[in-house]
Amino acid sequence: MTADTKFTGQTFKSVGTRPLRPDGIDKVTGRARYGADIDLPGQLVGSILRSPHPHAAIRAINTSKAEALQGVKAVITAADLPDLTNGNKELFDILDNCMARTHVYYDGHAVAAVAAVDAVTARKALKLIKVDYEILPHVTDVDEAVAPGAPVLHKKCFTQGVEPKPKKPSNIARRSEFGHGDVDAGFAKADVIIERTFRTEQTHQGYIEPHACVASISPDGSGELWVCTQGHFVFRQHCAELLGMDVSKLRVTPTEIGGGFGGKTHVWAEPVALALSRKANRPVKLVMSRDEVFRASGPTSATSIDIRIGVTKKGRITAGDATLRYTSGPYVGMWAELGAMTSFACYDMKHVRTVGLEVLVNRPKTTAYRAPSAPMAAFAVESVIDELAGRIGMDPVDLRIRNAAKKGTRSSYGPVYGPIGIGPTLKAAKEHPHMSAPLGENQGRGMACGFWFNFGGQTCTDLNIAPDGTVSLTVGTIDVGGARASLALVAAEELGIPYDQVRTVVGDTSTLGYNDMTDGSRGTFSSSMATIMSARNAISILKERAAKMWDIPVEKVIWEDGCAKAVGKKHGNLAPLSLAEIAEAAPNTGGPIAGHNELVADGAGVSFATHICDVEVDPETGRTQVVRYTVIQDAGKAVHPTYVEGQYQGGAAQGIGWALNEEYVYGDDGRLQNAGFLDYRIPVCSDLPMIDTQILEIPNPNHPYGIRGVGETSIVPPLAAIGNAVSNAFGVRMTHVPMSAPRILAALDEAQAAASEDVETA
Amino acid sequence: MTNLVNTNINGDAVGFACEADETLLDALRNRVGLKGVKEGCGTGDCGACSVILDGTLVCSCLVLGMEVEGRTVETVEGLSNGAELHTLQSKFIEHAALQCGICTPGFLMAAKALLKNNPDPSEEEIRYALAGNLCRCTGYDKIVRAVQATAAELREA
Amino acid sequence: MAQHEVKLWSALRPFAQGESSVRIKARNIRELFARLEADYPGMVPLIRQGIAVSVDGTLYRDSWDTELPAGAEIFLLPRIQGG
Amino acid sequence: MRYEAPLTTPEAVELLASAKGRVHVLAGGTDLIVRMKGGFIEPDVVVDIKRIKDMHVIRKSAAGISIGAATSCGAMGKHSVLKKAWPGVVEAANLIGSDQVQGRCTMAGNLCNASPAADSVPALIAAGAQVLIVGPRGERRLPVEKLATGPGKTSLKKGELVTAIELPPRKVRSADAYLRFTPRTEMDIAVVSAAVNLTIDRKNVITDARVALGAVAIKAIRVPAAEKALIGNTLNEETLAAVAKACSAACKPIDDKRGTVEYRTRVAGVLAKRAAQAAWTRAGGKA
Repeated sequence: MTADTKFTGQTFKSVGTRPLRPDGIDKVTGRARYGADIDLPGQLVGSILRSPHPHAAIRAINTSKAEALQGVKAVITAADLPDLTNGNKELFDILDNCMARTHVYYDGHAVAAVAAVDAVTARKALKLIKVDYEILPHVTDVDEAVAPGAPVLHKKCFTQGVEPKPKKPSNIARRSEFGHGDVDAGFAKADVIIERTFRTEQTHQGYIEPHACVASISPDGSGELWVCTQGHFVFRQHCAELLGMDVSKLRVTPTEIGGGFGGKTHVWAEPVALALSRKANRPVKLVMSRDEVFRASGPTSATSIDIRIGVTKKGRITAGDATLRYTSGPYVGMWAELGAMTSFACYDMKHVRTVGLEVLVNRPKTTAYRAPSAPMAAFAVESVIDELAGRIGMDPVDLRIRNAAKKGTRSSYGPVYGPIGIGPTLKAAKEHPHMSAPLGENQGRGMACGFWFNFGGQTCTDLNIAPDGTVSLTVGTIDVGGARASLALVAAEELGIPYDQVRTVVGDTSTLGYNDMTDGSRGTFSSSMATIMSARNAISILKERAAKMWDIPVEKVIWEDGCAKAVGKKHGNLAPLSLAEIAEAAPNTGGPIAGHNELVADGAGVSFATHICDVEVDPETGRTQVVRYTVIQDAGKAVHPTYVEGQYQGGAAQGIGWALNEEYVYGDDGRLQNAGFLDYRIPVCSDLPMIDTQILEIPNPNHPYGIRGVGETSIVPPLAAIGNAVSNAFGVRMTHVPMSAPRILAALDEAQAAASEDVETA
Repeated sequence: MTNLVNTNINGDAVGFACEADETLLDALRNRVGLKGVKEGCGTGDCGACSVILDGTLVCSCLVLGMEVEGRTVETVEGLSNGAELHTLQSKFIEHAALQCGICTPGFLMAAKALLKNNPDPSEEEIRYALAGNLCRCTGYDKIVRAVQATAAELREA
Repeated sequence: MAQHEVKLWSALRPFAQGESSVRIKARNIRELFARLEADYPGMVPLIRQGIAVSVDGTLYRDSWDTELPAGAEIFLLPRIQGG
Repeated sequence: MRYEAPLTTPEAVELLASAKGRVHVLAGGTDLIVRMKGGFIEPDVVVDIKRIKDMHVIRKSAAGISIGAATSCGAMGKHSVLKKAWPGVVEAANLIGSDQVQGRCTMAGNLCNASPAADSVPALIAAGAQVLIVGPRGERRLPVEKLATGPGKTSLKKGELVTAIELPPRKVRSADAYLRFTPRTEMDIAVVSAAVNLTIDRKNVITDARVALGAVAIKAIRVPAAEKALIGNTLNEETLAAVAKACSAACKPIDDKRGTVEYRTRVAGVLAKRAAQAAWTRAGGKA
């Protein structure tokens, strides 16, 4: 069905308030059930054997000793997960990543798994499995992987998107290009051109809850899966296809999710747990260790980006050109492509070209991480924009305002923009008190902009009126940040009843139709749209029932303030019927009352943010501390402003960690050296200041309430904002993220050396 | 070898069977059924498994189950007084100091230990006291505010 | 039925003799895809994988019903992944 | 695996001496249990010394201050006498891990793990501390720098355990300080660290000094050249520069995931300089 989802400009009673979340009490009392908290009768413990080698051919696997160990109920290898993907390359890559077939492609790649009566037995059994590897040369670094002579991961990988088709295989799996105009002509008009290469290291989403699931397959071919996931319908689809099951026979129940940020959009251990359960004919619980999470679940890309931007003395950008190399692990992704699409999206560019190269390396399969690929591209672009501002003597905010994309601008990735919000965030930044606050010694201030697409997708909700008139709302998008509260607010708004009369639950895959994942900032955007439509459908039934109760034509009934009201001269004196009264009469007026909606939520609208940050650098050690941070972002309409702030703050904190300390460190042996929270350093509480937020509300014209997604954009600007702050403090340009102390110290040295050279030559 | 451990958990006498090399975290979750104690890393780096052992805040993943023989253990499950939430619990909900909630039990125990020793902590003291607890959702801002609000309310009570 | 200039992102261009746009008569996304598949069979696998359609700057998934107003700017893009 | 929790030191020694297979002492457990869970060690016997009452005692006497081996670093931070006498040792001990880890970890464990980056070790070396070792043949004492012989290796013999750490009596107008560099503010392992312990006379001249560095060699090291640069001088720019130079020159670090040779070498000097300044100020030094 096509619903009218245009923004109506209505005023709100519930939406925009800040009630308590329904999942709060369970989460503060320890009752909330996460992936590892589910237990089934007769459950076994599953465990996965992982490759210690970054690249090897599997000659043979001998599992006989493990199978013979007392307490072992199943041992599986790739042979137990046969290839049913039927030429679907994307699905085959998922399968091969879950359980290596002919080759292992990274340290941590799964090669076999066991199910045993307890963890100790499972661990023993893993040690008894003998894998005969033929070790192959490996490459983990993005630039080394594209250099001539690099070990090639796949002999059949010829760069897609290049005409004519290359004759030699390479690690560049795909090339994509975006842009318009004539960049050479654009650069010819520039007074100043800056060209630089930037690098960013690989980071992990770093959710605190490791992947965990309980799988149970019956001999009749039906199955159940309890799992922490961002998309239980997608998990059902992938697992059923990989195991050759009928999709409807696999019921997936999402548990509470202990963070995902993109990392739980992909199946890792779930198909393995199901295959173990099928073979053992018992439920199997599989929980990854933290080490496994880092080694074998998807991090973001490491990147290397060449960038060139030209500007006139008066501050007009004349051209931009970027080549972006993003690692995607051993399997092709669209990560460089997303980087290429987002890099110049904030600006009005007459001449722009971006080229994305997907680079295969012996690292775990890259997965989405909050506004995937955008932060690295923004680091490169926003750093150069800032530097250009300095070179032409213009305020960096003014330079951005001068060149900001607006309605009618052709975006760097292709289409012409409708109404967009970068201008207002920049204006708010310029006027923000943070911008003019004094700085202390060794401190610097930086700012940067960020862009993310946001999207919608397939969504459905069920809204059921209980016999007492309270409302149960069932949604199919996972609640990662407070969506249950936000969606209850939306249902309460539409029905005209108090928030606490609505209870939202996330349904399992058997209770609702298919829903896309909670990704792309779509959870609240799309499920609120479906909730509004469900509520409207329920209201039309409620009006019919009230008409029946009054015995008047339904046209004479309106819905207002949570009640059916009769209108017109003849019936206007009838006392309104409350939701509870109509619900109570339901058995006599036609049975249960509900509203449903299924839709493809479109028109999410692009999202922009501007961040301001102050850092303090210890010039002798390079240690950098963020001392003040402000996030300004458009929310369309903030349904629950406190939870919107939470998204802004959380994304900024992740970006700060990425900017300063987080990185995958590989040894020369191709093994990950810091697969734990001690040496993969996500920010701790004492590392951060309070993170101030300013929510702008520029209604999204394509949503009835004007809502936009808010989850992802906040991670995009921090890398560049911090780089610019360091630069402004010391006059050095940081080109390598994370800007760890040794890198900052090295940059300070270089700047000093350059300065003394200047003095000597002067 | 399986051993029997007698201890006091959240005010109740509890006995549980335990392997010699089993951690308190695993024993609490798998033997006693206290699943509010969370495992985020198993190496003492994230604090999700924080409990209070004889009045001292510890990571239960860094304690052997057998060490708690005759001792007292407090977990998140023992924080509220029946239906009445501890002030920290209600302030965490009010201030949106939790999103996904996986780190919340550990933060609550760490904050409880902090406020017992220091009823009027500065922002910096709160930040350092909670540095052993990782949160990836909130950026800590609202957690710090919830602890500040709790401290203020408990001082007035 | 309106004729649209449908702009292609780089991955589609090789299947349209390297052109950056093609002219297609279509009322909605269903007709658009049907014509593209008929005229440029090389695009079929990409269309089946999922394509995003930008209509006057607003991104749509491949819902067949979505109307393509006369004079609208139609831009085909890869379907975005998010985190 | 067997878990034993003796109530006396002789019982502990007996258990350690008689145990077959791989035997480990469990003090705080903040390293031991991590290594067990990671599969790096598989003990046959673990001897928990925390039930031995003496092992928790901090005692001041004419001979100095003795700290029982099972005393948690957190407990040290609450001991006002210890803090006043040895602020550098206490700040080093208190930098190990989070509050959760502080409630368990011990300096004895930190010493016996023999990690080159152990926080408390440089401070103890600078302090001139020794360990009290009890074994089947009775007691012996050893300067702390002689306990570790290399990464993960100690000079302890079968059946021996560290029962206490002994700090010498505090002289007047003397103080110590410890500083480390970590990328985060907390929850980190030292990339490089420095400890300085010094004594000054009425004229602000340094009469005695000990300087130690961590994470710059296979074990924590003393830097005699830096001590020489301090002794006989007041703390001015020149002295500090000489200390920094001597410390950087003494470094023999490695490149690893936590830091580079170049960075460690340079920052060792910076930290030593700052630690000297802090110790000087604490000792009552005036420019």
